[in-house]
Amino acid sequence: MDGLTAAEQREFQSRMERKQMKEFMGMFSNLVSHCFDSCIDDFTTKSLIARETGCVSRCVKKFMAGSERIGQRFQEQQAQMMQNPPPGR
Amino acid sequence: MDGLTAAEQREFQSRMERKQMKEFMGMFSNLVSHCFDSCIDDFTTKSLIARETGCVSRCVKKFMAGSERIGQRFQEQQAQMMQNPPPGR
Amino acid sequence: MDGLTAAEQREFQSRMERKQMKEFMGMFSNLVSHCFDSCIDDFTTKSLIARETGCVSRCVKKFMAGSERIGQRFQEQQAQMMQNPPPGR
Amino acid sequence: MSMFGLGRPQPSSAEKIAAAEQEMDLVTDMFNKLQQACLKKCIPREYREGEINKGEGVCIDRCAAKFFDVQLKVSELLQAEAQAKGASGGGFGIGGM
Amino acid sequence: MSMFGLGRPQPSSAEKIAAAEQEMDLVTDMFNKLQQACLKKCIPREYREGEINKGEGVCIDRCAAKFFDVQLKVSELLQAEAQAKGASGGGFGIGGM
Amino acid sequence: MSMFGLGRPQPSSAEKIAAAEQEMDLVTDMFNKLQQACLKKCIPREYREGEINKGEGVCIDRCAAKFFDVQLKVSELLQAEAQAKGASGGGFGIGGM
Repeated sequence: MDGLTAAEQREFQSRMERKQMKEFMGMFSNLVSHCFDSCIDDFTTKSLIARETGCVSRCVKKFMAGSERIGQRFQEQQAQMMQNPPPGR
Repeated sequence: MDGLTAAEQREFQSRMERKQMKEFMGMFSNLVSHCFDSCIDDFTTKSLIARETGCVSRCVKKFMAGSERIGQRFQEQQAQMMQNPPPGR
Repeated sequence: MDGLTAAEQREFQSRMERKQMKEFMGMFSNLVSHCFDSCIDDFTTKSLIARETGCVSRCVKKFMAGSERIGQRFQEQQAQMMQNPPPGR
Repeated sequence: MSMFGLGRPQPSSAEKIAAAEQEMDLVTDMFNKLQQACLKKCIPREYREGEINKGEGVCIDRCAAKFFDVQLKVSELLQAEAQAKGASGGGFGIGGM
Repeated sequence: MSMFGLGRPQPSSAEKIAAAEQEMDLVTDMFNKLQQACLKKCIPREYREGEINKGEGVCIDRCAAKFFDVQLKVSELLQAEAQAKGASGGGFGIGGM
Repeated sequence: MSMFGLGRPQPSSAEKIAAAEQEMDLVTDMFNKLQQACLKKCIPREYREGEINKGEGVCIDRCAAKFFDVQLKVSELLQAEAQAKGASGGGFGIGGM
Protein backbone atom coordinates (compact mmCIF):
# COMPACT_ATOMS: atom_id res chain seq x y z
CA MET A 1 0.00 0.00 0.00
CA ASP A 2 2.45 2.66 -1.08
CA GLY A 3 1.50 6.12 -2.29
CA LEU A 4 -0.64 6.74 0.77
CA THR A 5 -0.23 9.75 3.02
CA ALA A 6 0.50 9.19 6.70
CA ALA A 7 -3.15 9.86 7.57
CA GLU A 8 -4.32 7.36 4.97
CA GLN A 9 -1.84 4.76 6.22
CA ARG A 10 -3.23 5.18 9.69
CA GLU A 11 -6.81 4.95 8.45
CA PHE A 12 -5.94 1.81 6.48
CA GLN A 13 -4.28 0.19 9.44
CA SER A 14 -7.17 0.95 11.72
CA ARG A 15 -9.59 -0.59 9.22
CA MET A 16 -7.47 -3.72 8.99
CA GLU A 17 -7.44 -3.98 12.77
CA ARG A 18 -11.21 -3.71 12.87
CA LYS A 19 -11.45 -6.35 10.17
CA GLN A 20 -9.21 -8.73 12.12
CA MET A 21 -11.25 -8.12 15.23
CA LYS A 22 -14.43 -8.82 13.29
CA GLU A 23 -12.84 -11.94 11.84
CA PHE A 24 -11.87 -13.14 15.28
CA MET A 25 -15.34 -12.44 16.60
CA GLY A 26 -16.88 -14.36 13.70
CA MET A 27 -14.68 -17.33 14.45
CA PHE A 28 -15.54 -17.12 18.11
CA SER A 29 -19.27 -17.16 17.44
CA ASN A 30 -18.91 -20.01 14.94
CA LEU A 31 -16.92 -22.01 17.46
CA VAL A 32 -19.54 -21.42 20.16
CA SER A 33 -22.33 -22.46 17.75
CA HIS A 34 -20.52 -25.53 16.54
CA CYS A 35 -19.54 -26.84 19.96
CA PHE A 36 -22.95 -26.02 21.41
CA ASP A 37 -24.66 -27.85 18.58
CA SER A 38 -22.34 -30.85 18.85
CA CYS A 39 -22.26 -31.20 22.63
CA ILE A 40 -25.50 -29.93 24.17
CA ASP A 41 -28.55 -32.15 23.95
CA ASP A 42 -29.88 -32.32 27.46
CA PHE A 43 -32.54 -29.77 28.30
CA THR A 44 -33.70 -31.29 31.55
CA THR A 45 -31.30 -28.99 33.39
CA LYS A 46 -30.50 -25.29 33.22
CA SER A 47 -26.75 -25.67 33.86
CA LEU A 48 -24.17 -27.59 31.87
CA ILE A 49 -23.68 -31.15 33.10
CA ALA A 50 -20.24 -32.74 33.39
CA ARG A 51 -20.50 -34.64 30.12
CA GLU A 52 -21.38 -31.45 28.24
CA THR A 53 -18.59 -29.41 29.80
CA GLY A 54 -16.04 -32.08 28.90
CA CYS A 55 -17.34 -32.30 25.36
CA VAL A 56 -17.12 -28.51 24.91
CA SER A 57 -13.50 -28.50 26.13
CA ARG A 58 -12.49 -31.26 23.73
CA CYS A 59 -14.47 -29.63 20.94
CA VAL A 60 -12.68 -26.29 21.35
CA LYS A 61 -9.30 -27.98 21.63
CA LYS A 62 -9.86 -30.13 18.59
CA PHE A 63 -11.37 -27.31 16.55
CA MET A 64 -8.39 -25.11 17.25
CA ALA A 65 -5.89 -27.85 16.46
CA GLY A 66 -7.74 -28.61 13.23
CA SER A 67 -8.03 -24.95 12.40
CA GLU A 68 -4.32 -24.45 12.92
CA ARG A 69 -3.43 -27.41 10.71
CA ILE A 70 -5.80 -26.21 7.98
CA GLY A 71 -4.30 -22.73 8.35
CA GLN A 72 -0.83 -24.15 7.67
CA ARG A 73 -1.99 -25.95 4.53
CA PHE A 74 -3.82 -22.80 3.45
CA GLN A 75 -0.77 -20.62 3.82
CA GLU A 76 1.35 -23.09 1.86
CA GLN A 77 -1.26 -23.00 -0.90
CA GLN A 78 -1.41 -19.21 -0.84
CA ALA A 79 2.37 -19.08 -1.18
CA GLN A 80 2.18 -21.48 -4.13
CA MET A 81 -0.54 -19.39 -5.73
CA MET A 82 1.72 -16.33 -5.75
CA GLN A 83 3.79 -18.00 -8.47
CA ASN A 84 0.76 -19.26 -10.37
CA PRO A 85 -1.90 -16.57 -9.92
CA PRO A 86 -5.61 -17.40 -9.98
CA PRO A 87 -7.90 -16.57 -12.91
CA GLY A 88 -10.30 -13.69 -13.06
CA ARG A 89 -7.72 -10.92 -12.83
CA MET B 1 -21.25 8.37 22.11
CA ASP B 2 -20.30 11.71 23.64
CA GLY B 3 -17.75 14.09 22.20
CA LEU B 4 -19.36 13.97 18.78
CA THR B 5 -20.43 17.08 16.90
CA ALA B 6 -24.06 17.43 15.88
CA ALA B 7 -23.23 16.38 12.32
CA GLU B 8 -21.40 13.30 13.60
CA GLN B 9 -24.30 12.44 15.90
CA ARG B 10 -26.64 12.58 12.95
CA GLU B 11 -24.31 10.48 10.80
CA PHE B 12 -23.99 7.94 13.60
CA GLN B 13 -27.74 7.76 14.07
CA SER B 14 -28.35 7.32 10.39
CA ARG B 15 -25.81 4.47 10.28
CA MET B 16 -27.50 2.78 13.20
CA GLU B 17 -30.85 3.08 11.47
CA ARG B 18 -29.43 1.50 8.34
CA LYS B 19 -27.94 -1.27 10.42
CA GLN B 20 -31.26 -1.99 12.10
CA MET B 21 -32.97 -1.99 8.74
CA LYS B 22 -30.36 -4.43 7.46
CA GLU B 23 -30.79 -6.55 10.55
CA PHE B 24 -34.53 -6.63 10.07
CA MET B 25 -34.13 -7.54 6.40
CA GLY B 26 -31.73 -10.34 7.33
CA MET B 27 -34.24 -11.71 9.79
CA PHE B 28 -36.99 -11.46 7.22
CA SER B 29 -35.03 -13.39 4.64
CA ASN B 30 -34.01 -16.02 7.19
CA LEU B 31 -37.62 -16.43 8.24
CA VAL B 32 -38.75 -16.82 4.64
CA SER B 33 -36.01 -19.41 4.00
CA HIS B 34 -36.73 -21.34 7.15
CA CYS B 35 -40.50 -21.53 6.71
CA PHE B 36 -40.18 -22.27 3.01
CA ASP B 37 -37.74 -25.08 3.73
CA SER B 38 -39.90 -26.50 6.52
CA CYS B 39 -43.30 -26.23 4.85
CA ILE B 40 -42.96 -26.49 1.08
CA ASP B 41 -42.40 -29.92 -0.40
CA ASP B 42 -45.01 -30.24 -3.11
CA PHE B 43 -43.84 -29.21 -6.56
CA THR B 44 -46.76 -30.61 -8.53
CA THR B 45 -48.42 -27.21 -8.35
CA LYS B 46 -47.27 -23.63 -9.00
CA SER B 47 -49.35 -22.07 -6.20
CA LEU B 48 -49.26 -22.73 -2.50
CA ILE B 49 -51.73 -25.40 -1.42
CA ALA B 50 -53.84 -25.03 1.75
CA ARG B 51 -51.59 -27.28 3.83
CA GLU B 52 -48.53 -25.23 2.89
CA THR B 53 -50.20 -21.88 3.59
CA GLY B 54 -51.30 -23.07 7.01
CA CYS B 55 -47.86 -24.40 7.79
CA VAL B 56 -46.23 -21.08 6.82
CA SER B 57 -48.62 -19.14 9.08
CA ARG B 58 -47.90 -21.37 12.04
CA CYS B 59 -44.19 -21.31 11.26
CA VAL B 60 -44.04 -17.51 11.26
CA LYS B 61 -46.14 -17.26 14.40
CA LYS B 62 -44.08 -19.83 16.24
CA PHE B 63 -40.77 -18.43 15.02
CA MET B 64 -41.71 -14.99 16.23
CA ALA B 65 -42.93 -16.23 19.58
CA GLY B 66 -39.73 -18.25 19.99
CA SER B 67 -37.62 -15.34 18.84
CA GLU B 68 -39.29 -13.03 21.33
CA ARG B 69 -38.75 -15.47 24.18
CA ILE B 70 -35.11 -15.96 23.22
CA GLY B 71 -34.76 -12.18 22.96
CA GLN B 72 -35.98 -11.82 26.56
CA ARG B 73 -33.48 -14.37 27.83
CA PHE B 74 -30.75 -12.71 25.77
CA GLN B 75 -31.45 -9.28 27.21
CA GLU B 76 -31.43 -10.66 30.75
CA GLN B 77 -28.06 -12.26 30.02
CA GLN B 78 -26.71 -9.04 28.48
CA ALA B 79 -27.79 -7.14 31.58
CA GLN B 80 -26.04 -9.72 33.76
CA MET B 81 -22.90 -9.47 31.63
CA MET B 82 -22.66 -5.75 32.34
CA GLN B 83 -21.68 -6.59 35.91
CA ASN B 84 -19.38 -9.41 34.88
CA PRO B 85 -17.83 -8.28 31.58
CA PRO B 86 -16.71 -10.79 28.94
CA PRO B 87 -13.05 -11.59 28.27
CA GLY B 88 -10.99 -10.29 25.40
CA ARG B 89 -11.14 -6.63 26.39
CA MET C 1 -29.48 8.29 -8.60
CA ASP C 2 -30.00 11.85 -9.80
CA GLY C 3 -28.91 14.93 -7.93
CA LEU C 4 -25.38 13.59 -7.47
CA THR C 5 -22.30 15.50 -8.52
CA ALA C 6 -19.93 13.92 -11.03
CA ALA C 7 -17.56 12.93 -8.23
CA GLU C 8 -20.40 11.32 -6.29
CA GLN C 9 -21.59 9.48 -9.40
CA ARG C 10 -18.12 8.07 -9.84
CA GLU C 11 -17.87 7.10 -6.19
CA PHE C 12 -21.27 5.43 -6.39
CA GLN C 13 -20.36 3.53 -9.51
CA SER C 14 -17.09 2.34 -8.04
CA ARG C 15 -18.92 1.10 -4.93
CA MET C 16 -21.40 -0.78 -7.08
CA GLU C 17 -18.56 -2.40 -9.00
CA ARG C 18 -16.95 -3.50 -5.77
CA LYS C 19 -20.27 -4.88 -4.59
CA GLN C 20 -20.72 -6.87 -7.78
CA MET C 21 -17.19 -8.18 -7.49
CA LYS C 22 -17.90 -9.17 -3.91
CA GLU C 23 -21.15 -10.79 -4.99
CA PHE C 24 -19.37 -12.75 -7.69
CA MET C 25 -16.69 -13.85 -5.24
CA GLY C 26 -19.34 -14.97 -2.79
CA MET C 27 -21.01 -17.05 -5.48
CA PHE C 28 -17.68 -18.51 -6.48
CA SER C 29 -16.84 -19.58 -2.97
CA ASN C 30 -20.33 -21.01 -2.45
CA LEU C 31 -20.03 -22.95 -5.67
CA VAL C 32 -16.65 -24.35 -4.66
CA SER C 33 -18.01 -25.34 -1.24
CA HIS C 34 -21.14 -26.91 -2.64
CA CYS C 35 -19.41 -28.97 -5.33
CA PHE C 36 -16.62 -29.98 -3.00
CA ASP C 37 -19.11 -31.10 -0.39
CA SER C 38 -21.22 -33.00 -2.96
CA CYS C 39 -18.40 -34.65 -4.92
CA ILE C 40 -15.39 -35.24 -2.71
CA ASP C 41 -15.50 -38.12 -0.29
CA ASP C 42 -12.32 -40.04 -0.90
CA PHE C 43 -9.45 -39.06 1.35
CA THR C 44 -7.16 -41.98 0.54
CA THR C 45 -5.48 -39.81 -2.11
CA LYS C 46 -4.12 -36.28 -2.20
CA SER C 47 -5.20 -35.53 -5.79
CA LEU C 48 -8.65 -35.56 -7.31
CA ILE C 49 -9.58 -38.91 -8.83
CA ALA C 50 -11.40 -39.18 -12.18
CA ARG C 51 -14.80 -39.73 -10.61
CA GLU C 52 -14.43 -36.60 -8.48
CA THR C 53 -13.24 -34.43 -11.36
CA GLY C 54 -16.19 -35.50 -13.49
CA CYS C 55 -18.61 -34.86 -10.66
CA VAL C 56 -17.21 -31.36 -10.10
CA SER C 57 -17.60 -30.53 -13.80
CA ARG C 58 -21.20 -31.68 -13.87
CA CYS C 59 -21.90 -29.95 -10.57
CA VAL C 60 -20.61 -26.60 -11.85
CA LYS C 61 -22.47 -26.95 -15.13
CA LYS C 62 -25.70 -27.92 -13.46
CA PHE C 63 -25.41 -25.28 -10.76
CA MET C 64 -24.90 -22.58 -13.35
CA ALA C 65 -27.76 -23.78 -15.51
CA GLY C 66 -30.01 -23.92 -12.43
CA SER C 67 -28.76 -20.56 -11.25
CA GLU C 68 -29.50 -19.01 -14.63
CA ARG C 69 -33.00 -20.44 -14.72
CA ILE C 70 -33.70 -19.26 -11.18
CA GLY C 71 -32.29 -15.86 -12.16
CA GLN C 72 -34.81 -15.62 -15.01
CA ARG C 73 -37.72 -16.45 -12.71
CA PHE C 74 -36.39 -13.97 -10.17
CA GLN C 75 -36.16 -11.14 -12.66
CA GLU C 76 -39.70 -11.82 -13.87
CA GLN C 77 -40.87 -11.66 -10.28
CA GLN C 78 -38.93 -8.46 -9.64
CA ALA C 79 -40.56 -6.89 -12.70
CA GLN C 80 -43.96 -7.98 -11.43
CA MET C 81 -43.22 -6.55 -7.99
CA MET C 82 -42.61 -3.12 -9.49
CA GLN C 83 -46.36 -2.86 -10.16
CA ASN C 84 -47.30 -4.32 -6.80
CA PRO C 85 -44.62 -3.07 -4.39
CA PRO C 86 -43.65 -5.04 -1.29
CA PRO C 87 -44.70 -4.00 2.23
CA GLY C 88 -42.53 -2.24 4.72
CA ARG C 89 -42.04 0.91 2.71
CA MET D 1 -22.61 16.97 6.41
CA SER D 2 -25.20 19.48 5.18
CA MET D 3 -24.28 23.10 5.56
CA PHE D 4 -27.36 24.04 7.54
CA GLY D 5 -28.74 21.29 9.75
CA LEU D 6 -32.38 22.25 9.22
CA GLY D 7 -34.10 19.16 10.61
CA ARG D 8 -33.16 16.75 7.84
CA PRO D 9 -34.96 18.55 4.99
CA GLN D 10 -34.00 16.02 2.31
CA PRO D 11 -31.62 13.05 2.11
CA SER D 12 -27.99 13.90 1.46
CA SER D 13 -26.11 12.27 -1.40
CA ALA D 14 -24.43 9.90 1.04
CA GLU D 15 -27.82 8.83 2.32
CA LYS D 16 -29.18 8.30 -1.19
CA ILE D 17 -26.18 6.15 -2.04
CA ALA D 18 -26.57 4.16 1.17
CA ALA D 19 -30.26 3.57 0.46
CA ALA D 20 -29.52 2.35 -3.07
CA GLU D 21 -26.83 0.03 -1.72
CA GLN D 22 -29.19 -1.37 0.87
CA GLU D 23 -31.84 -1.98 -1.76
CA MET D 24 -29.29 -3.88 -3.83
CA ASP D 25 -28.13 -5.91 -0.83
CA LEU D 26 -31.68 -6.94 -0.06
CA VAL D 27 -32.37 -8.05 -3.61
CA THR D 28 -29.12 -10.00 -3.70
CA ASP D 29 -29.81 -11.66 -0.36
CA MET D 30 -33.28 -12.74 -1.47
CA PHE D 31 -31.93 -14.12 -4.72
CA ASN D 32 -29.29 -16.10 -2.86
CA LYS D 33 -31.87 -17.53 -0.47
CA LEU D 34 -34.18 -18.46 -3.35
CA GLN D 35 -31.33 -20.12 -5.15
CA GLN D 36 -30.20 -22.11 -2.14
CA ALA D 37 -33.76 -23.20 -1.37
CA CYS D 38 -34.69 -24.30 -4.87
CA LEU D 39 -31.41 -25.98 -5.77
CA LYS D 40 -31.78 -27.95 -2.55
CA LYS D 41 -35.38 -28.93 -3.27
CA CYS D 42 -35.03 -29.65 -7.01
CA ILE D 43 -31.49 -30.73 -7.86
CA PRO D 44 -30.24 -34.03 -6.42
CA ARG D 45 -26.65 -33.84 -5.24
CA GLU D 46 -25.35 -36.86 -7.13
CA TYR D 47 -24.50 -34.95 -10.29
CA ARG D 48 -24.74 -37.87 -12.70
CA GLU D 49 -25.42 -35.40 -15.52
CA GLY D 50 -24.52 -31.77 -16.17
CA GLU D 51 -27.80 -30.72 -17.73
CA ILE D 52 -30.99 -29.73 -15.96
CA ASN D 53 -33.54 -32.32 -17.07
CA LYS D 54 -37.16 -31.49 -17.81
CA GLY D 55 -38.48 -32.52 -14.40
CA GLU D 56 -35.82 -30.47 -12.62
CA GLY D 57 -36.58 -27.42 -14.77
CA VAL D 58 -40.30 -27.58 -14.00
CA CYS D 59 -39.51 -28.08 -10.32
CA ILE D 60 -37.33 -24.95 -10.32
CA ASP D 61 -40.06 -22.85 -11.93
CA ARG D 62 -42.67 -23.97 -9.42
CA CYS D 63 -40.24 -23.69 -6.54
CA ALA D 64 -39.43 -20.09 -7.46
CA ALA D 65 -43.15 -19.24 -7.74
CA LYS D 66 -43.83 -20.78 -4.34
CA PHE D 67 -40.83 -19.08 -2.77
CA PHE D 68 -42.15 -15.78 -3.96
CA ASP D 69 -45.60 -16.58 -2.52
CA VAL D 70 -44.06 -17.47 0.83
CA GLN D 71 -42.17 -14.19 0.78
CA LEU D 72 -45.43 -12.26 0.29
CA LYS D 73 -47.23 -14.34 2.88
CA VAL D 74 -44.52 -13.80 5.48
CA SER D 75 -44.43 -10.06 4.90
CA GLU D 76 -48.23 -9.86 5.23
CA LEU D 77 -48.07 -11.78 8.50
CA LEU D 78 -45.31 -9.56 9.86
CA GLN D 79 -47.25 -6.43 8.93
CA ALA D 80 -50.40 -7.73 10.57
CA GLU D 81 -48.39 -8.57 13.68
CA ALA D 82 -46.75 -5.13 13.71
CA GLN D 83 -50.15 -3.43 13.45
CA ALA D 84 -51.60 -5.63 16.17
CA LYS D 85 -48.71 -4.71 18.45
CA GLY D 86 -49.26 -1.01 17.76
CA ALA D 87 -47.07 0.05 14.85
CA SER D 88 -43.36 1.01 14.98
CA GLY D 89 -42.23 -2.46 14.02
CA GLY D 90 -41.14 -3.35 17.57
CA GLY D 91 -41.48 -6.69 19.29
CA PHE D 92 -39.59 -8.72 16.70
CA GLY D 93 -36.97 -10.45 18.80
CA ILE D 94 -33.96 -8.22 19.38
CA GLY D 95 -35.22 -5.64 16.88
CA GLY D 96 -36.18 -3.14 19.51
CA MET D 97 -32.69 -2.87 21.03
CA MET E 1 -8.11 12.81 9.63
CA SER E 2 -6.65 14.49 12.73
CA MET E 3 -4.89 17.77 12.19
CA PHE E 4 -1.69 16.74 13.97
CA GLY E 5 -0.83 13.06 13.81
CA LEU E 6 0.55 12.92 17.32
CA GLY E 7 0.83 9.16 17.84
CA ARG E 8 -2.87 8.39 18.18
CA PRO E 9 -3.50 10.39 21.37
CA GLN E 10 -7.18 9.49 21.61
CA PRO E 11 -9.70 7.81 19.33
CA SER E 12 -11.19 10.03 16.65
CA SER E 13 -14.94 10.32 16.23
CA ALA E 14 -14.80 7.95 13.28
CA GLU E 15 -13.02 5.39 15.42
CA LYS E 16 -15.52 5.75 18.24
CA ILE E 17 -18.36 5.25 15.81
CA ALA E 18 -16.65 2.22 14.29
CA ALA E 19 -16.13 0.69 17.73
CA ALA E 20 -19.77 1.20 18.65
CA GLU E 21 -20.85 -0.37 15.38
CA GLN E 22 -18.59 -3.36 15.93
CA GLU E 23 -19.98 -3.84 19.41
CA MET E 24 -23.49 -3.82 17.97
CA ASP E 25 -22.53 -6.28 15.23
CA LEU E 26 -21.10 -8.70 17.76
CA VAL E 27 -24.17 -8.60 19.96
CA THR E 28 -26.40 -9.11 16.93
CA ASP E 29 -24.31 -12.00 15.65
CA MET E 30 -24.44 -13.74 19.02
CA PHE E 31 -28.16 -13.26 19.27
CA ASN E 32 -28.64 -14.75 15.81
CA LYS E 33 -26.49 -17.76 16.65
CA LEU E 34 -28.35 -18.31 19.91
CA GLN E 35 -31.66 -18.08 18.12
CA GLN E 36 -30.66 -20.52 15.39
CA ALA E 37 -29.26 -22.97 17.91
CA CYS E 38 -32.20 -22.97 20.28
CA LEU E 39 -34.96 -22.93 17.68
CA LYS E 40 -33.24 -25.94 16.13
CA LYS E 41 -32.95 -27.79 19.44
CA CYS E 42 -36.37 -26.92 20.88
CA ILE E 43 -38.89 -26.31 18.09
CA PRO E 44 -39.79 -29.27 15.85
CA ARG E 45 -40.11 -28.29 12.20
CA GLU E 46 -43.55 -29.74 11.58
CA TYR E 47 -45.45 -26.64 12.68
CA ARG E 48 -48.67 -28.36 13.65
CA GLU E 49 -49.45 -25.44 15.95
CA GLY E 50 -48.54 -21.75 15.99
CA GLU E 51 -48.05 -21.41 19.75
CA ILE E 52 -45.00 -22.31 21.75
CA ASN E 53 -46.17 -25.01 24.15
CA LYS E 54 -45.00 -25.31 27.73
CA GLY E 55 -42.31 -27.90 27.03
CA GLU E 56 -40.90 -25.85 24.18
CA GLY E 57 -40.86 -22.71 26.31
CA VAL E 58 -38.95 -24.42 29.11
CA CYS E 59 -36.57 -25.92 26.57
CA ILE E 60 -35.85 -22.45 25.12
CA ASP E 61 -35.11 -21.01 28.56
CA ARG E 62 -32.71 -23.81 29.43
CA CYS E 63 -31.18 -23.78 25.97
CA ALA E 64 -30.46 -20.05 26.22
CA ALA E 65 -28.90 -20.51 29.65
CA LYS E 66 -26.69 -23.34 28.37
CA PHE E 67 -25.73 -21.39 25.26
CA PHE E 68 -24.58 -18.57 27.45
CA ASP E 69 -22.55 -20.99 29.59
CA VAL E 70 -20.90 -22.45 26.50
CA GLN E 71 -20.04 -18.94 25.36
CA LEU E 72 -18.29 -18.23 28.67
CA LYS E 73 -16.57 -21.61 28.66
CA VAL E 74 -15.25 -21.14 25.12
CA SER E 75 -13.93 -17.68 25.85
CA GLU E 76 -12.17 -18.96 28.98
CA LEU E 77 -10.58 -21.76 26.96
CA LEU E 78 -9.44 -19.36 24.24
CA GLN E 79 -7.95 -17.01 26.81
CA ALA E 80 -6.11 -19.84 28.54
CA GLU E 81 -4.80 -21.00 25.15
CA ALA E 82 -3.73 -17.46 24.21
CA GLN E 83 -1.86 -17.10 27.50
CA ALA E 84 -0.21 -20.51 27.10
CA LYS E 85 0.97 -19.52 23.62
CA GLY E 86 2.41 -16.27 24.98
CA ALA E 87 -0.24 -13.57 24.71
CA SER E 88 -1.07 -11.44 21.62
CA GLY E 89 -3.92 -13.71 20.56
CA GLY E 90 -1.92 -15.36 17.77
CA GLY E 91 -2.02 -18.98 16.69
CA PHE E 92 -5.77 -19.14 16.10
CA GLY E 93 -5.91 -20.45 12.56
CA ILE E 94 -5.53 -17.68 10.04
CA GLY E 95 -5.84 -15.04 12.74
CA GLY E 96 -2.18 -14.12 12.65
CA MET E 97 -2.10 -13.25 8.96
CA MET F 1 -12.49 12.83 -4.70
CA SER F 2 -9.84 13.81 -7.26
CA MET F 3 -9.51 17.49 -8.08
CA PHE F 4 -9.78 17.05 -11.84
CA GLY F 5 -11.97 14.16 -13.00
CA LEU F 6 -9.73 13.25 -15.94
CA GLY F 7 -11.19 9.89 -16.94
CA ARG F 8 -10.00 7.86 -14.00
CA PRO F 9 -6.26 8.20 -14.67
CA GLN F 10 -5.14 6.07 -11.73
CA PRO F 11 -6.81 4.59 -8.68
CA SER F 12 -7.31 6.98 -5.78
CA SER F 13 -6.09 6.08 -2.31
CA ALA F 14 -9.63 5.19 -1.29
CA GLU F 15 -9.85 2.79 -4.22
CA LYS F 16 -6.50 1.20 -3.39
CA ILE F 17 -7.61 0.67 0.18
CA ALA F 18 -10.93 -0.80 -0.96
CA ALA F 19 -9.15 -3.20 -3.31
CA ALA F 20 -6.81 -4.37 -0.55
CA GLU F 21 -9.76 -4.90 1.76
CA GLN F 22 -11.62 -6.89 -0.85
CA GLU F 23 -8.58 -9.07 -1.43
CA MET F 24 -8.40 -9.75 2.28
CA ASP F 25 -12.12 -10.52 2.47
CA LEU F 26 -11.83 -13.04 -0.34
CA VAL F 27 -8.88 -14.83 1.24
CA THR F 28 -10.70 -14.94 4.57
CA ASP F 29 -13.90 -16.25 2.99
CA MET F 30 -12.03 -19.02 1.19
CA PHE F 31 -10.20 -20.00 4.35
CA ASN F 32 -13.48 -20.19 6.24
CA LYS F 33 -15.07 -22.34 3.55
CA LEU F 34 -12.06 -24.66 3.46
CA GLN F 35 -12.15 -24.97 7.22
CA GLN F 36 -15.86 -25.72 7.36
CA ALA F 37 -15.57 -28.27 4.56
CA CYS F 38 -12.60 -30.16 5.95
CA LEU F 39 -13.62 -30.14 9.60
CA LYS F 40 -16.95 -31.56 8.45
CA LYS F 41 -15.31 -34.26 6.32
CA CYS F 42 -12.50 -35.24 8.68
CA ILE F 43 -13.49 -34.57 12.30
CA PRO F 44 -16.34 -36.63 13.77
CA ARG F 45 -18.61 -34.54 15.97
CA GLU F 46 -18.55 -36.78 19.02
CA TYR F 47 -15.48 -35.17 20.57
CA ARG F 48 -14.35 -38.14 22.61
CA GLU F 49 -10.83 -36.74 22.57
CA GLY F 50 -9.35 -33.26 22.28
CA GLU F 51 -6.40 -34.17 20.06
CA ILE F 52 -6.38 -34.60 16.33
CA ASN F 53 -5.36 -38.22 15.78
CA LYS F 54 -3.10 -39.38 12.98
CA GLY F 55 -5.90 -40.42 10.62
CA GLU F 56 -7.69 -37.11 11.10
CA GLY F 57 -4.50 -35.15 10.46
CA VAL F 58 -3.81 -36.98 7.21
CA CYS F 59 -7.43 -36.52 6.20
CA ILE F 60 -7.17 -32.75 6.78
CA ASP F 61 -4.03 -32.50 4.66
CA ARG F 62 -5.58 -34.39 1.76
CA CYS F 63 -8.88 -32.57 2.15
CA ALA F 64 -7.14 -29.19 1.94
CA ALA F 65 -5.22 -30.30 -1.16
CA LYS F 66 -8.42 -31.50 -2.83
CA PHE F 67 -10.30 -28.34 -1.86
CA PHE F 68 -7.62 -26.31 -3.51
CA ASP F 69 -7.85 -28.46 -6.66
CA VAL F 70 -11.62 -28.02 -6.76
CA GLN F 71 -11.14 -24.27 -6.45
CA LEU F 72 -8.84 -24.26 -9.47
CA LYS F 73 -11.11 -26.56 -11.42
CA VAL F 74 -14.17 -24.41 -10.75
CA SER F 75 -12.41 -21.22 -11.76
CA GLU F 76 -11.22 -22.85 -15.00
CA LEU F 77 -14.76 -23.97 -15.78
CA LEU F 78 -16.18 -20.51 -15.08
CA GLN F 79 -13.56 -18.90 -17.29
CA ALA F 80 -14.27 -21.31 -20.12
CA GLU F 81 -17.97 -20.62 -19.73
CA ALA F 82 -17.43 -16.84 -19.70
CA GLN F 83 -15.34 -17.07 -22.90
CA ALA F 84 -17.93 -19.28 -24.58
CA LYS F 85 -20.65 -16.75 -23.73
CA GLY F 86 -18.58 -13.92 -25.17
CA ALA F 87 -16.47 -12.40 -22.40
CA SER F 88 -17.61 -9.75 -19.88
CA GLY F 89 -18.41 -12.35 -17.25
CA GLY F 90 -22.19 -12.08 -17.78
CA GLY F 91 -24.74 -14.86 -17.67
CA PHE F 92 -23.91 -16.05 -14.17
CA GLY F 93 -27.30 -15.98 -12.50
CA ILE F 94 -28.12 -12.53 -11.22
CA GLY F 95 -24.62 -11.26 -11.95
CA GLY F 96 -25.66 -9.14 -14.89
CA MET F 97 -28.16 -7.03 -12.96
